[in-house]
Amino acid sequence: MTKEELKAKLTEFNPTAVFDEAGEWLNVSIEASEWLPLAQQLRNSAELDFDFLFSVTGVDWKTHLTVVYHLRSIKHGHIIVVKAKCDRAKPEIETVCNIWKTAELNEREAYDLFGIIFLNHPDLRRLFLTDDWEGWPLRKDYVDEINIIKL
Amino acid sequence: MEDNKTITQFPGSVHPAPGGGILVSKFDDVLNWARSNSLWPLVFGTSCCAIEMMSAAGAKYDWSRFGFEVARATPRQADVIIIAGTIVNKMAPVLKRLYDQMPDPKYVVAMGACSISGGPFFYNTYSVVKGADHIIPVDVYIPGCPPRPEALIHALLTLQEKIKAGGTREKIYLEEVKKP
Amino acid sequence: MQYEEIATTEEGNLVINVGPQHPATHGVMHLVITMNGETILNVEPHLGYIHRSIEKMCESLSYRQFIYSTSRMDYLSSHINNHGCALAVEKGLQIEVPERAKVIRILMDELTRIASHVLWWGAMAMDVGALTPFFHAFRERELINDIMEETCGARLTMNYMVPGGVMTDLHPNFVKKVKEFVAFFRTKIDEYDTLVTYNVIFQERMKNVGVISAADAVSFGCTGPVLRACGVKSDIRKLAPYDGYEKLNFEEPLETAGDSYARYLVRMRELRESLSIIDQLIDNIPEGDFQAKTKAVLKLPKGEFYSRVETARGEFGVYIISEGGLTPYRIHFRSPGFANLSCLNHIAKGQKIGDLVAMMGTLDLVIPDIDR
Amino acid sequence: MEVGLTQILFLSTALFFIGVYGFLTRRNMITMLMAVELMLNAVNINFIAFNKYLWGGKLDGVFFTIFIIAIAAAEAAVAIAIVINIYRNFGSIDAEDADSLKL
Amino acid sequence: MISLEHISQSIHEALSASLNPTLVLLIEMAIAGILVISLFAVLGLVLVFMERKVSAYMQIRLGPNRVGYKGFAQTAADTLKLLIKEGLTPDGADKFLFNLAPLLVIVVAMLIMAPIAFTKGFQLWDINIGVLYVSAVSSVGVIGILMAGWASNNKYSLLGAMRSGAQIVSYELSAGLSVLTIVILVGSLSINDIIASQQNGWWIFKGHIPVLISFVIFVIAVTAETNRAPFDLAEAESELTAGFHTEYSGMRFALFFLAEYVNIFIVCAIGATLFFGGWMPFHIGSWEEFNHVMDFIPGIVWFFGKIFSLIFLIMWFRWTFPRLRVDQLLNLEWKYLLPIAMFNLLLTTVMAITGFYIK
Amino acid sequence: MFIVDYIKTVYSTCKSLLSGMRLTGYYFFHHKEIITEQYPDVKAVMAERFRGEVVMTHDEKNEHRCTGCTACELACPNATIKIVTKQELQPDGKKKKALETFVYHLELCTMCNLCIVACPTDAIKMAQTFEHSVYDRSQLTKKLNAPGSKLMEGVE
Amino acid sequence: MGAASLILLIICGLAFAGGALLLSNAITPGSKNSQKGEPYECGVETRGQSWIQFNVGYYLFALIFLIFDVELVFLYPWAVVVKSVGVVALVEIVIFLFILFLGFLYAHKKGALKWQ
Amino acid sequence: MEVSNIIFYLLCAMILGCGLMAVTTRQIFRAAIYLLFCMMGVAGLYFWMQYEFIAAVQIVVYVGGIVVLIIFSIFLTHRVGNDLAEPEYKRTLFAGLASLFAFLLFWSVIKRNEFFGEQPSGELSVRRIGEEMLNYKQGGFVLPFEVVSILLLAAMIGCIVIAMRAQTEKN
Ligand code: SF4
Ligand code: SF4
Ligand code: SF4
Repeated sequence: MTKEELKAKLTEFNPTAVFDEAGEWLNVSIEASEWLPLAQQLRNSAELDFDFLFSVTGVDWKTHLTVVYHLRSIKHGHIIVVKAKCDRAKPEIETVCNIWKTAELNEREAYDLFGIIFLNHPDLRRLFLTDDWEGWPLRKDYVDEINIIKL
Repeated sequence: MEDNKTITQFPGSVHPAPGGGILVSKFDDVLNWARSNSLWPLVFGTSCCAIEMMSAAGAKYDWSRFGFEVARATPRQADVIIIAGTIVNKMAPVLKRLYDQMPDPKYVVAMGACSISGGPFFYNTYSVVKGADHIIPVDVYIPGCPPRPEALIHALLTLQEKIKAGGTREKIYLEEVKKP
Repeated sequence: MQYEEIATTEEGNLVINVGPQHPATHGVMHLVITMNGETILNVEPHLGYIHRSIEKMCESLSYRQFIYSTSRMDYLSSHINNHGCALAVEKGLQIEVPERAKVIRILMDELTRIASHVLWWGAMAMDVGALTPFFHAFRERELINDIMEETCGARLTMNYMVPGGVMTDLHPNFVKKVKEFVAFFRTKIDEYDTLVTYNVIFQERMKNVGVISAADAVSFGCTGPVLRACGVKSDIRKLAPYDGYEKLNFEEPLETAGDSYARYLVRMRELRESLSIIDQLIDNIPEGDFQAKTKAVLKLPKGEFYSRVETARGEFGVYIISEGGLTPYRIHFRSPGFANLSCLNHIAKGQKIGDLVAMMGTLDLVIPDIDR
Repeated sequence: MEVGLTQILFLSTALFFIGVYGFLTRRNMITMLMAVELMLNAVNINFIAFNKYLWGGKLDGVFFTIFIIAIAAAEAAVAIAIVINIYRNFGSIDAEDADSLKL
Repeated sequence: MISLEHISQSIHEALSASLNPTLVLLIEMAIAGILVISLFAVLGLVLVFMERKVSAYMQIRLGPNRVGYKGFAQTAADTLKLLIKEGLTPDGADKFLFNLAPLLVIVVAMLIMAPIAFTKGFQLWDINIGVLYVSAVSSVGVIGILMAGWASNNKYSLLGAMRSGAQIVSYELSAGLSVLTIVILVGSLSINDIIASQQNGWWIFKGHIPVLISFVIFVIAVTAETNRAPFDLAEAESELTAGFHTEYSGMRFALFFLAEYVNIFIVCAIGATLFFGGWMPFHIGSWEEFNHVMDFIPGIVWFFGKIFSLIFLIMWFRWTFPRLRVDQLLNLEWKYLLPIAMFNLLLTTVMAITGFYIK
Repeated sequence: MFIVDYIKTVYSTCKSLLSGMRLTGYYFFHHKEIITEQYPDVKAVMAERFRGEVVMTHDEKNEHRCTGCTACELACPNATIKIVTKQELQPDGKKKKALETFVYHLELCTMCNLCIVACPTDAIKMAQTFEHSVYDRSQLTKKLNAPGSKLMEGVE
Repeated sequence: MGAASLILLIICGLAFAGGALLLSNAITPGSKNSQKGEPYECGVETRGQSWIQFNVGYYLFALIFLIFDVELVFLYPWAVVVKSVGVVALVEIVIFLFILFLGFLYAHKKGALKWQ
Repeated sequence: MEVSNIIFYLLCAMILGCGLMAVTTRQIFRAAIYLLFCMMGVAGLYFWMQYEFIAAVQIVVYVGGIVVLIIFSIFLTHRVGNDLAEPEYKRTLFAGLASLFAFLLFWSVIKRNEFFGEQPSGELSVRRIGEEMLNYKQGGFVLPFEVVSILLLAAMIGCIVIAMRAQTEKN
């Protein structure tokens, strides 16, 4: 499917989505609450069939956090980038573990580094850092005088 | 202009290297000969440097010529930890425990920039220990990223010289790691 | 804490730690294994023992500087990682890389792939108890290292690919040495087969161990040989060719069994494919610049750039978000090992503890690549 | 004192009653089994001693010993299988616990 | 020609000429004791060094070559190092059993030495149940391993001990059965009788296919019994770190290590005795000239030559093959080796009764 | 047939195992295949581009080419290099920035070559040494400009 | 030297191993710290108890082994006399082994010899 | 006193001492080890009596078989460091007195009937055992020999049935 078709299809699913076609792939921006239904449709719709979630990225935009999902369909080969926007004070988003199993570890990573809480995640714990670590190190306002030696 | 002295110093705290200064007798010479020629390393490679450590074990560099090849999986039977790779905060207690669990006499070789000082990950990182000697006393440092296998062998030879000259190490107690 | 509950509540199950310091994990991964007898009930990977916060660090490094840190992630595919980063930056800056540089890059990538697979072969054989292949593998690896050292100046962490091309030109001996190596290695692959592939014990240990279905593998986000062993085409070099892979004639090895032996066979065949790629290129490296003209200070425009390359372990992605400054705003690495690891629990359940090493061996995990 | 049959009989009797003592005091089934093995050994010693000192020309005592050993092995195997079974079912191999439970 | 036999004879005569019999016995025992202990020590050093060199050459590298002349002092340095290394006892361990285990293993290895005939008349005890004695005593060794695993209070140790336990006892059966084939052919359990029966040729040549089969089974079984690769599950490094001796350090570990190598030596000695005629030189039937030439090489050289060839074979296995998984290992024994060995036993019986072998 | 299959399996098993043993046996008896280098006895030959450490070239008059422009310091991803400059009085009376100390932390350096590429005057280069092992890590912080060395004539 | 050699060998073994242990205990350095005595678990703290309840697998093998071990004991005296006794020995052992083999087959069928 | 007598008394001490320890120690694994040494002592006694074959059988079956099996079952049912329960005082006293009394009784009976046989017979050859064992005529032992195989078969089947049931029930 081309970008246009994808866009048309997605507007069907979620009329409020904002698209950005500048890059290589179609970018879709949505609110966090809209993510789970959209994800299900992306995975289950036979035409789209996005079965391969290859990257989950948390981004701290200072005003809000986003989670960027890169999806590909093995069968059709098309790629889509979904950006779900979360509130910074209370970053919560539904997990997609059941849809893409790889999300489990990836979401834990995002939780670990950004503090984004994935609702209904089976095992949301620190992944890389020790369990008693304080703060979310990849957020822009993270300070740690002891460990981070500034250049 | 800043004081020249402080600039040439390393930007972090450095522990004095222990060892040396013990009177050795003929008998000790023999024991030290045995110790120095039978350094069994603990399998402890954490990252990239471990590959060069494996190269040193490999056919071309072959550290078995010096009797170092008996790499032990358990610290109980090892004599020397070759810290090959970055030590991060989460790993630090593990390293400390492994070191503690080794029977005396024991030695430590810090291989690569990471284990000397945090190396490539010294600045702007939140999880890297800035030098393995913050955790356990280190006998020999090898700079490089990663050091060549020959450099590792050279370091082990350097360690041998230290053992031959120094006898058993004096115990030093180090501050606990900052983050557990 | 899940594991502690298991350890204390359910009688008869043994909780065992493999790692962080353990010869089989090839690095510092910590697996908490719950077993009943020798049968694995659950494997829980604990990561982060080598989490070096590279993504955070890269936010304060310039676009030329951050590349070096990626050599330290998947140090066995350092060229390919650097390649991916360079591609992302080039995408942002719209630099056209000279032909010569492209060919050099591909050659280096393939040599790296061979070196990586060879090391994997030796280490995996060592895991299943054959110690000699490890040393034989290092013989070939040292040859590649020599070639690398001559041209790139380092043996492992190359930092050779820079935005716009490669750092230095090829060494005059390069072509000759690579040809020698290819001829030598062809004979040695056969020895590899004799020593390991055809060995009955080895086959018995590998077959039907760690089976994963294609659908599961996709869902777990596996890439590279792990996915190809299930019969799914996933080679980025074919799907989204970069730097001239589209002009080359090579095959993507596929197996269908999805078990450890299939993963093993895929890698062995990839070795041969890499050799054939090198064969195609080594005689006609185009003349010209090895580096495009770039500014001394690189500044990416505002935007997002994602590049994908195929490392020895699978799909490596570099995701740069730029705000137009000297340094990336956010950088994310999609590491193949991270996804491949996530299927470990799935495939290990119900298998024997002795099989765990075979599974881990054929997943070919590089832990710093997972932890970043 | 010249060692003869008497001394050996003393030994075997003592060993037998050590076994009896163990069997009576122990409540753990495995240790009880061990006590039984001690008793069987005492018997074996007797057979061999009698064979050697009283019946030198014949081999009956020897054969009895061999068969006792074989039977002891079979007994031990079955006994331990039962012990394991009890343990699996009740999580305990205490003889008194097992008494109260229906097998 | 001076042989060891003559030396021991003349020592005996010289001693008994001047001293009373008890004293002679005591002195001889002292000499024998010293010999045995030094044999132990030397074996440990030589075999470990041999293993390292063999592995090195198979792995296209040089191996130890810098300590002492061409590296010969390497294992001596290792031993000395282990001697002066702190011997740890873990806190949770049962200290008594923890220390007893290596002792037991060593004593058992020592005890097996008794009936081995090194050369003619050079044997500690020509016990009439020779080979049965060997298999009986060697079956005690497994208890040392189980003890070590239990006493260490460590999961890896316990698992490793369990594994070796199951493995060693299983393979004892097929080793025993393959020994029996020779016993059938010889009609005696005594080591000396077995050697004497090979006066005119070794059993491996005389015994046709059944003996060949039982030799193969024997080699496989003893490799497994001594916990050597490809059957080294007990200490499968990649699974269980170091198996039952995970917690052992210093001299206690060295003793386990030594016992392992001595055990290899012993089983190879038994193998050489059974199948290759012990110290008996290579004889072909009644070809006198040839046999005379062969007799010029002293028996002890023959014996050690055979033993070391077998040891080399076992080492060769180790450095070539991957390790079996535990279920495969037990399958191999119970599904293949044991039935085949039983069948082979019957075959040998038929052969022995019909006399269809070279006498 | 069962028996035939059984024998076939046994045969192929033995064959595969024996061929493996033949290979290792071959290596055991062919010592010419050994590739071990005897490092401390036979000095290793380094490739000319091998990156062992950063050094500053000095000519025989003890002059170096570093102008103290700090390009390398900026290029280094790792702050391994610290350039300390001073103001030097030129013959024509003008003050000019010049290098005082070139501090190089070998224990931090990742041998990435970026500083060498960045240097406009080729004042520094990579040396092929590798035997840097020391007992104390403070010995690894080095001053690269030789004591008393001056800037080479004509280097801007 | 006869049976006395057994005592000799036991003494040798004890002297050798015990001596080495005592010597090494006497001359080795030692230090104590809180971690040293802990069981080694790849560098992390021990979880759960060092106790395996291995499944009946291992143990079944030990059981069957014991039975066969006894059988082996009977085979030794038999093997010694096979040649002199002749066909009778063959017949008797065939019966003996056949009965045992039945058990073996039973074990096979029940899957007792299959690794769990 | 002759050396051989000393050895006998040493063996006696070993057998009785280890036997006593085996039934009184509170660490079950140690009990098994004491049992092992006790069995070894008995084997030593057989060696001392020059019945080498029996000694070897004793070692093979008891030490290499039964004790190993017991150790396996200890592994299966016990934990390191778990002591056995202290037997009740009354029970110990009763058992101790009872066995001591019975022992004295038996001993007095034995003492009364001093057994004195012919001179100890010499060695016991395996060949003789084998011949007797295969002897199907009067006084031979072929029937017990064959019966043993049936016994073993029964034991094996019994073990398998019981043990497998344990396994399947658990799962
Ligand atoms: S020093 Fe360099 S090569 Fe070594 S571990 Fe650190 S980053 Fe990797
Ligand atoms: S090589 Fe790299 S790390 Fe080292 S000083 Fe130069 S720029 Fe810095
Ligand atoms: S070395 Fe080169 S780049 Fe660095 S300060 Fe000197 S002249 Fe400038």
